[in-house]
Amino acid sequence: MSYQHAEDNWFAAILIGFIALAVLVNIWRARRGKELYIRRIPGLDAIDEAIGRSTELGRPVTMIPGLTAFGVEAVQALTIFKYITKQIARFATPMRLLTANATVYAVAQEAIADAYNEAGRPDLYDPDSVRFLSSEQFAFASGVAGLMQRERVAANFMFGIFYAESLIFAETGNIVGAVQIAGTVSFTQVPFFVAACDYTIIGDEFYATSAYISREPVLLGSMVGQDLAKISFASMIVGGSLISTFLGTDHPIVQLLGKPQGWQPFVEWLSQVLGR
Amino acid sequence: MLFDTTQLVVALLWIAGAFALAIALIPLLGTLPPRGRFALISFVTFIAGLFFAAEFFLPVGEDNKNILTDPFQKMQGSLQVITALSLGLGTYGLVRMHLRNAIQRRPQWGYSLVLLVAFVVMAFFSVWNTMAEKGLFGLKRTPLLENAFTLLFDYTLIQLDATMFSLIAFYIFSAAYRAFRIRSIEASILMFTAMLVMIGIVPLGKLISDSIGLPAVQTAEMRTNPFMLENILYNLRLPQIASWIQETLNAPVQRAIEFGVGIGALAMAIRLWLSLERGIN
Amino acid sequence: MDWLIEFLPSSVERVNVWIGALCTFAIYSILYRENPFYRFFEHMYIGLAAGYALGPYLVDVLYRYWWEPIRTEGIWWLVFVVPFGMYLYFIYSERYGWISRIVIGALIGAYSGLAFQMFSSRYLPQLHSALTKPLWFPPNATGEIFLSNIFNNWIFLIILISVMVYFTFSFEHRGAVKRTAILGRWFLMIGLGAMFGNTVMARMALLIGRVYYLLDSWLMFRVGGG
Amino acid sequence: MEARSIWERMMQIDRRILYAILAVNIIAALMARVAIEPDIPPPVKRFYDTIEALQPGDMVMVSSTWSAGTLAENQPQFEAVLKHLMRKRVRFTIISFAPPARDISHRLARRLTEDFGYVEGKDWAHFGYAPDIIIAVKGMSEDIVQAIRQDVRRVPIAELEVMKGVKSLKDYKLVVDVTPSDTLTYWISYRPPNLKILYCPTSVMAAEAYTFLDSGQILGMITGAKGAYEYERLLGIVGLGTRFINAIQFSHVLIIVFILLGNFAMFMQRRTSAS
Repeated sequence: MSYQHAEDNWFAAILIGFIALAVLVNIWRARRGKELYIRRIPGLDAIDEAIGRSTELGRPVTMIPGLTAFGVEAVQALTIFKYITKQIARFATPMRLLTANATVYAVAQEAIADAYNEAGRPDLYDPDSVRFLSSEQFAFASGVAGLMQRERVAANFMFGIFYAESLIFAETGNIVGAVQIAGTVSFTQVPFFVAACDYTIIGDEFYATSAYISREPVLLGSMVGQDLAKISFASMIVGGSLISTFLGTDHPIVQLLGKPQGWQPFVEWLSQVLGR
Repeated sequence: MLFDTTQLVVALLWIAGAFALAIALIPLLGTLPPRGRFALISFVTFIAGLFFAAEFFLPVGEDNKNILTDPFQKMQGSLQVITALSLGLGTYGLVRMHLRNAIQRRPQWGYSLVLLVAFVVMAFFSVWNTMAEKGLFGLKRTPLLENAFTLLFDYTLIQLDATMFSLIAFYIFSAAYRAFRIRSIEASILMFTAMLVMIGIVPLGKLISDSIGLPAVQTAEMRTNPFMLENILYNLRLPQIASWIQETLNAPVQRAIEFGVGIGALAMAIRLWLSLERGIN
Repeated sequence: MDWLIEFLPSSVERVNVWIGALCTFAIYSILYRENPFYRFFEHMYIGLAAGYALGPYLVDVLYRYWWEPIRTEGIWWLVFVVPFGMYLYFIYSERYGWISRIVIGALIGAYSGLAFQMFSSRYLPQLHSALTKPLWFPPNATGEIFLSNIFNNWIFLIILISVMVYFTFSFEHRGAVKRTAILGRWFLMIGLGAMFGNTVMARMALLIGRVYYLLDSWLMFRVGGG
Repeated sequence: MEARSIWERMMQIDRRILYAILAVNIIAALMARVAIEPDIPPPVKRFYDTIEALQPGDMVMVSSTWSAGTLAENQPQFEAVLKHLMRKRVRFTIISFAPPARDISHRLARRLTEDFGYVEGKDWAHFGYAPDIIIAVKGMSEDIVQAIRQDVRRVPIAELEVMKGVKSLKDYKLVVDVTPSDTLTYWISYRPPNLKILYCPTSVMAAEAYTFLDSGQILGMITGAKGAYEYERLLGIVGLGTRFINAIQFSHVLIIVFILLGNFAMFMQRRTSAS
């Protein structure tokens, strides 16, 4: 039940090759200027709604990338924060972006300044609105909680990678009556976000949100390629289940689809079928 | 013995030479234009990935090995050494920051001092302890080491660690009361499932089901005839419901998540391997 | 009276236990409010943890995977690993900062290369398992298969596919697909609910372990159960 | 007006009072001397049956990577599993992938083996700390003497009596992974194809593992301290799981009650403020 090498079942190599090709070809297409389609996920409507409500109240908005270290997720979280900042800049709603990582802090400052520029309101950018609180988990959490309570924030956006400290953010947000939207790929924290936030963007949706906003070709192409992979997985599952039902669960085609050592029986079966 | 000493000297010379080469290359690397830098980084990234990928994909012989299988251990070991160096980098950053706090007498510099003292003392005993284990440099375990290490490790670090982890229980409880709201269909499904699972997986679930008189065992007859009243009642027991939720409803959800995460991770690996990822390199 | 004599920190071991209890209370004091006592122990904790890591991670790893193979197996090319690995430390340099990215690149590349075996071993058996769930009594049934198994197989397939549909993004969700996706999100909530319940249990158990330490080791009460 | 202030005050209750309620609940439940029989879930039963089917002298690898942070979840599992293995007179070796985990598991195993007359080196051994799990598992699948070299007491592996007739992981019947972190992925990915896996995760990771139980990538699972209690009942022993179980289940009841209470208070508050 494990693969030491691709030779254990060449199907593994074929499948990986297919996924790699699907991703790379679509990235290439996107880079060539092809407009790839990504659906608008409901989470974005939730974000817009939360922005709307906070502008009515006129109180500040907080954005928290959690303990996310600088990497793919941090870049994508910042893309979303930039989008939110551009929207609220039109109504001059104040914002606070609170980080626990020095690199993310530096990049975030740049991104938020850009956002105000692009919204045509560079005058609104206040360097103090992006803050580095602490790199220690609970010190950061209590810093965020204190700020949220003092400023009675109207909306709280949490995007990135989160651990147990997310509970403290979500609870404080609830106490001050903020609209809360979370988005994370950390599945262990998702249940608590769903219970405590108004809307939660889950797993791959997080990448899709950022791809939808940024139109970044690499991300878009990759999302489309991954979709092809998912569709092929789903069709193998449906097709394989039917073969299992009608021809038995040890049919060579079924063995080929993922079973280690499943290649040999399939080849033998295939040559038999073709030979006949 | 003599042979061993010569071998040691040779090894040290090799290492000194490697360091010299690494330092000599720095000014040379400094002359690279930005484009060349990116190309170099991408090249190294690609080659490092290629080795591990090829070990997996190349055909194997009778002994289930290919030409890269034996060097794999050493390559993976080198990877581990570099990872350890990068962990050292984190420590270096931490110490640097607090040293600066302490020297410049920034606010709360006293705590930085506490941190530094704790770091130095623990590092001393930890390195001594590890070396004594390996018998390096003739170091031995002495009563001082034993006692100090027990105090610092077993009764301080471990206690603090366990307590830090356990704080979350309080936060969950307070959030349960004040933040976990049944505000939408999805939150209702989630909370309802969670409550069923929380009661069904502990012995209380069995106690409740027993006390309202649901059948305690599933007989062979009930198994073959699922629509029997007894079987339906048996399946309504809290432990059975919790089990069914976890094994039949939860397992496919987790598998769908696994597939999504797995495909995503593979796509990300390919992007990183070929240096296509934006904003990272 | 006997209990009190035993309880007091009169031996080395009891002193240690008392220190352990002190650490526990110091950290818990944050639950009351932020205070210098907590901050002191928090910083001590970070310092100790960082100091401890030096021994095992640097000495163990460097000794075992670098020094030993060079010395005993004579694998000379390994000597280059540490000097070039040290390029990482350029990360704080303005001028040569980019050089550290060569090493980071090597790490990223290696982990990407390792992803292929991981993908095959972890996900393909799961794929295979997902499609060997017959939707009716199959022709080669080995062992007993009950109607309830078939029923559960149907549920498994429906949930798996609908959650997977929910996580597709490259086409418009409308009509039946949209309804499937909404159903998928609801099923997802069931899985998340199971995670919720289990996570709560884990967090509570850790707290219970701590309270158990205080009662059992420090106060020396015999704790019940069974 | 009066009613409204009650709901509002209920919502504004000081968090420290909540913390105290939880602490008191746990202390009381730990002191309570009631025992409720558990219902044995199928993964625990399969775990038990798999070990029960072993023959005396079979080899089992115990991968123990937990330490203080998750002691309350993993120690009960570790103890119950070791006791079961020794009751079956099975040979076993332990390996850790985190440094503190080595110290804890070695000390604990030493204490437990004494009661069963197990001799270190002859009936069991501890392979110490292996910094890299991929190297260790892949290496041990080929040749344990090469991959590990010395046990935790610095005795060469080749000289250990317990390793007689054992060359690699292929000669093992089982691996039991007691862990608070993602070590399972590596065991699944790099073990020899026929080595079976039993899993002892902390409860946090239990829900995710059901997909592996379904696919047969792991054969059985003990969920945290609660699972250890069920296992202890199967073995007929009293261990840490038995001591913890009341506190676990009553904390569940408390949480459920407070979730409902919080929602009810908010609902009433909204209703009264609306009217």
